[in-house]
Amino acid sequence: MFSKKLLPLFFAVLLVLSGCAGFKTGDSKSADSGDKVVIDFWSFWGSEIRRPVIDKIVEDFNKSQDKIEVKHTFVPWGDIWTKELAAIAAKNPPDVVINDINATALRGQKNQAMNLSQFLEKDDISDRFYEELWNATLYEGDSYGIPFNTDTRILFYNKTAFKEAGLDPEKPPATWEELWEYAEKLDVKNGDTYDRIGFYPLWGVNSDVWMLNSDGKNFFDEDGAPIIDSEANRETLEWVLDWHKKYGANTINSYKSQIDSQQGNPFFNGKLAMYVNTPTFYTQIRDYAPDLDFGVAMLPEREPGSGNTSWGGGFVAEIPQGSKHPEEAWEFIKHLTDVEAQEYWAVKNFDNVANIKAAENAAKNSEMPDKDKVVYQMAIDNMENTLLTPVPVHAPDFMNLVNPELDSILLGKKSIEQGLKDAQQSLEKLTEKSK
Amino acid sequence: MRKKLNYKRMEGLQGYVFILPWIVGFIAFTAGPLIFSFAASFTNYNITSQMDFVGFDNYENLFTADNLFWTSLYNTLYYVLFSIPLTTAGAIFLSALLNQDVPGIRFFRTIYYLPAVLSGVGVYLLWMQLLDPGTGLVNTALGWFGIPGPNWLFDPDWTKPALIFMKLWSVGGGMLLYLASMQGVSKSLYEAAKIDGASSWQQFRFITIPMITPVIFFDIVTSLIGGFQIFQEAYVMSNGEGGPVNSMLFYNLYMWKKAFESFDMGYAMAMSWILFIIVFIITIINLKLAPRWVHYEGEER
Amino acid sequence: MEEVEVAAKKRDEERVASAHAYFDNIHTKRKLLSLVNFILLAAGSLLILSPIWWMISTSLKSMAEVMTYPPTFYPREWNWDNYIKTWKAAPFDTYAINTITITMLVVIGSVLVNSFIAYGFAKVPFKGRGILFAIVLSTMMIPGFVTLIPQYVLFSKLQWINTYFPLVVPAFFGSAFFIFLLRQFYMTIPNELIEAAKIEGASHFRIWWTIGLPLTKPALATVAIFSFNGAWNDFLGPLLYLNDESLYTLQLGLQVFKGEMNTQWNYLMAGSLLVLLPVIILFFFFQKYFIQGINLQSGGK
Amino acid sequence: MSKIVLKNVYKHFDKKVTAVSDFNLSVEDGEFIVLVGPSGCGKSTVLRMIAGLEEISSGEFYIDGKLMNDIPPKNRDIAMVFQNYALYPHMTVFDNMAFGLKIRKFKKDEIKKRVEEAAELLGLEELLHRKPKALSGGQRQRVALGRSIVRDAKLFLMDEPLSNLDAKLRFQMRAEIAKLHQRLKTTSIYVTHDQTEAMTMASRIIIMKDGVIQQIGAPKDVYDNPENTFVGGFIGSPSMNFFDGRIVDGQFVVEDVRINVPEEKMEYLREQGFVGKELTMGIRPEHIHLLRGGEEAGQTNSILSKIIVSELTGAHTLLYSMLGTQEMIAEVESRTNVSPGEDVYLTFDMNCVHFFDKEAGIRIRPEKSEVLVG
Repeated sequence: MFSKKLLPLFFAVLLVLSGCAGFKTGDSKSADSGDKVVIDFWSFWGSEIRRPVIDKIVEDFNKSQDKIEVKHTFVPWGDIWTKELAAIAAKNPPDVVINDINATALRGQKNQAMNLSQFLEKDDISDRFYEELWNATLYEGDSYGIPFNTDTRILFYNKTAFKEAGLDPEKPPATWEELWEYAEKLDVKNGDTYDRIGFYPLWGVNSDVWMLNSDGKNFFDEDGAPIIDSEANRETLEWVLDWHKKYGANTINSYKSQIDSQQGNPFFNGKLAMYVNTPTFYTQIRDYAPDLDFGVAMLPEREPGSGNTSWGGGFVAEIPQGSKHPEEAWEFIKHLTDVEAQEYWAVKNFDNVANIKAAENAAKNSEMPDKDKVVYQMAIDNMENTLLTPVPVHAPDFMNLVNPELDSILLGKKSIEQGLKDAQQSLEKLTEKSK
Repeated sequence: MRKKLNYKRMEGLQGYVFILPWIVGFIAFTAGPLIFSFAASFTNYNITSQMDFVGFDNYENLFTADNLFWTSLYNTLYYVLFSIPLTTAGAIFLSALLNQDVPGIRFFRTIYYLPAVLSGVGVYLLWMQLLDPGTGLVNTALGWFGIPGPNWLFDPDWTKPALIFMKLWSVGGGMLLYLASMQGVSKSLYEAAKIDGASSWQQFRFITIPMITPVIFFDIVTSLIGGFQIFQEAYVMSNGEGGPVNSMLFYNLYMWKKAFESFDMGYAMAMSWILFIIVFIITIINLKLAPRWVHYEGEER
Repeated sequence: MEEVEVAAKKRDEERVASAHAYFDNIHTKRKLLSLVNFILLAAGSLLILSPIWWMISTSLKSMAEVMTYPPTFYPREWNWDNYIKTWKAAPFDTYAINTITITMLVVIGSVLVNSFIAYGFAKVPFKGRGILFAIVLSTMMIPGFVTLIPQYVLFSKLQWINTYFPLVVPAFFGSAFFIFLLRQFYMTIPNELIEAAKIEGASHFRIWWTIGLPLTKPALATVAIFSFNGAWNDFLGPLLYLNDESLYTLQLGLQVFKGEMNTQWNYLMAGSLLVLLPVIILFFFFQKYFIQGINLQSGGK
Repeated sequence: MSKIVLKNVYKHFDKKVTAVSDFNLSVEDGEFIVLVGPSGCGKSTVLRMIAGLEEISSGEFYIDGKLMNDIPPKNRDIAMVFQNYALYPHMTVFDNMAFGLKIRKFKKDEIKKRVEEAAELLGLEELLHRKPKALSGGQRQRVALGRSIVRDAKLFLMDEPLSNLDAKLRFQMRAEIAKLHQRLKTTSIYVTHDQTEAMTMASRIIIMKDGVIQQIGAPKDVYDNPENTFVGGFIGSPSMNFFDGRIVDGQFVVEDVRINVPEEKMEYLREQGFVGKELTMGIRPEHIHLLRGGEEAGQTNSILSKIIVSELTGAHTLLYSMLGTQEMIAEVESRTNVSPGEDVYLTFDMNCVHFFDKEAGIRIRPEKSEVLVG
């Protein structure tokens, strides 16, 4: 019964499939169009908003010359780099990949990304970009990826709520102390629950951003020595704990899980008055809460004069080690990071771009509505305050050691002093070991 | 005596022909990568630029200098210890219910199988919503019974129970296996038991359970192996960190971070072989204990 | 004498009455049990379905509504066109065809080959069977991450990158999980059946084909469902091995809704449900195959 | 047709356990051999070696002069009926019976003809389209038989085919199998643990214990002249009485009871030097008689015993009593009314007793003469 029917069916299926594209072995790039060199470009921009923008940039490049044909492939976010790594190991990588800026030096050290200095010697494009971004791509003085886009953290605040609480909507908090005072006034408590929360620092960013903000210093100094156990960091955590006590774990966790899972954000409907996020968060306000009257500001200072330091990240375009067409890939990267493409990207996606000129142009671009321009200008201005925290090549997984300590402190399982001391010690051990 | 090719040996050869596809597949696709990963566990392999022999350094570091290794091992053992008995019992119980003649049984079966089909990141993100301590469905429902729900994914004491709870939700896959094997139990056995005056529970306990032991055994062995490799749910639900306070830093998650975040592939491979040895020993113990309680109808002689 | 007769008659009547009562009792008991089952199953279904309701509800909301806090249980507006938009957001037609192609081949391979191999392990005695079987199990115990890179390199050397071969071909060489599962089912087939067939003149291949396959139908159905599920939901395989978007599968397609900054939850959920639907339908109609158990003890006590 | 020979056959399991040792047997064409013995005696192993399901560890096995050791089962031209019938549950009765023929590539009409013939022979005509689970135990048994018959094999093996049936069916099927054999005259080897089956069906019985043949012979021969105490005790129901004692002054002395031994037996016992030695005397219950009160009572060889239990089995009554401290069963005519507690005189038919070496349990037989007793 089931035997006699199955076998012929099976062979029939095989026969049909043998003509199918998925069963053709050989070089996938064999179908070159004419004399053009086809280069593979992988990005994770597949959404209905970003895809057309990057496709247009690629198309422009393909039309602009007749030697190189870029083939853009969408590879899912996050997993794209696992795939890239496997492809590099198999010596069959794509020619250009978008990757995380903060680990560029690490990939340079590990020989995953190509050293770009040979191209930079011929045409130096380093002055196109924000210095902080450019420096993040360097390992031992050589660049391993060209900055594409970036971000920073700014404070969003609800102007309507400010008015209700008797605050001046054009005067956002400038210091941590003010932030606290404002929040006190903005809080609307209803029995045990809150109808409106003024502010909580760890929604949107983590405590490390506040530690960076407190004194402009990362967990490592210039020489790579850990400096996490600092006075400023202790104060920061104390401040964070104060907030924690103020609202209580239940309220905080409930909101946090919504915000973390990227669903439901209390800022949109006024249940949260102040919120820290990237400038691009504005697009969500624009799309999901168009009526919200809000303002943007730089992160407040710990104390007057300590600086409005903010934290940023971003992405680079890199040539994986083993690419068959690095020259052509370089040409494409140049196009990708040049003013025209960058400005187009910035305007269409409302995204911070790495190219300074393009960023400034975008802020003045006629396509951008006035409301957008305000936020965008703030994003650009804030770049001056923005620091990146590139992964230290000698201790790439240091956060594995720091995070549990910070968690313990916030959960009240460890005192701040103890937690930071332990963190400092494990980091010292780690750097010691990898020397 | 001519002992070259008697029919028993011929039969043995047939046996090899039967498993030939596996042998070929093993040699072609699995053996190479396995041997490679074993060899690389004695090196500082980082996938792209280095692969120098370092002897037992990786293994030594794991046991002597790496607290996270022990943390991750503890977390994994905790998870396995609770999730395996619970999911096994849950699946058996559920299939016993679904093996009855109840109106709409086909729909029920489909419904209970649903979670097993739902897979991937989306489901875990969904669960993050449901486990939201404030507005999440789980705590809301607990609230109806006056039970204050815990902080689940934010409380290091509750993260693992949350994952186990989630696992229980999707016992439908195991249920399928048990259902298939329960169908093979002879009706006459139940009839005989009824005549002997056995209650429903006794029938279940003394007929159903013994008759499906081969599948229980299969389920336990494979879920143990799978349980030790818990990864994706923890990865997604802790944002790839394993927090809070490393409470979701499971063995494979830590290994993943070592392999693909710090590119310490040699180290990760050493970790994988330690896990292999642990799971292998447990499986061998399982196989040795099996004859005491696993009843194969086919071997009754 | 009449007294005796009356007494006897009364006794008879009583006996009949008590028999009635007995059977009535059994009847009501059975009905009651069935009712309890039904209630249990229905209550459980709610538990199972509530996360799925969440998916459905989210899939019908507008993004603005998804983002409101606290979340709403029902969509305020039912945006049915989300489903159409989802399907149009990427070439899902192509993805569906691709996924069906891969899945079909994997299922055929899994069902045929694993059954073949498992028969060898269960019913053909040969030297080294125990050790080889232990190796089969061992292959499940090594976490996939550590063999991921070497395996990719291997397939790359075979020029199989950007083809379906790495996704489909291994299925034709057996998988440890299914071999183990089917072996467990073969073990429950009485050896006498095999021996009888041997004496009748059948070779092992013949026995496998004419006796082994039909008798393990429920298990094969389970394997079919599991392998269907596995191939249909496979994410990592297609992700790694397919470079051409025209070859992508549904699971890869769904990823377009997940960005680095925000996720289009409504489309993601709508897409997930659409992808889930065929599996559910298939399961619903397929379940009769593993419900059709075969009573293996037909000869016995 | 077929003659089978087993020569010095051994079976070892795992090189430690010896299941069968030094098995020698020669079967003539058309014989019905029954292998009998308690469970674990190796009888099934012998059968399975003949079938080719177990390997012969050492020794030789021939069918019609052809060495079969290395021939796979399918080429031995044998048919076998299993204890659990081993019917294929997914096939109809017809398909079950036709299976072997299909494999041997018989023509369709030939298969049909043979199956229908066998079905008629076994009364299965109406059931050909049913599946095994819709059959009763006896019907399944018949199908299993039919499956073997259609093959028309040289050798017919049956492994406890009746043990899963109830008493009445077993009795009926026993007769049927015997009848079948008379018709088909196929050489058959039949394994059972039931001595009654063995006695009633066999042309020759082989009694086995612990992997060793105890005795081979025609049922009557084995019954009348058991080679040892094991065979004596195993064959026959109720089983043979055994009394330990010694020969003193031409009498067999059991504790305080003395019984005269006939001179012809005394002769060889004396010759072989058993006088004064520990011996075991075996006597079948039917050879113990009840003496009528009065006339014969008190004569020599009569034993006064108190009846403990009296069991009516139909034509006979079993009387349980003690000889000294050793249990004794007598089978007497059922019309004799003896109640428990009653004291009666019993007498032994001493011409029918056997003497066994107490240590070895082997029957002491006249050295030269082959005079049979009874």
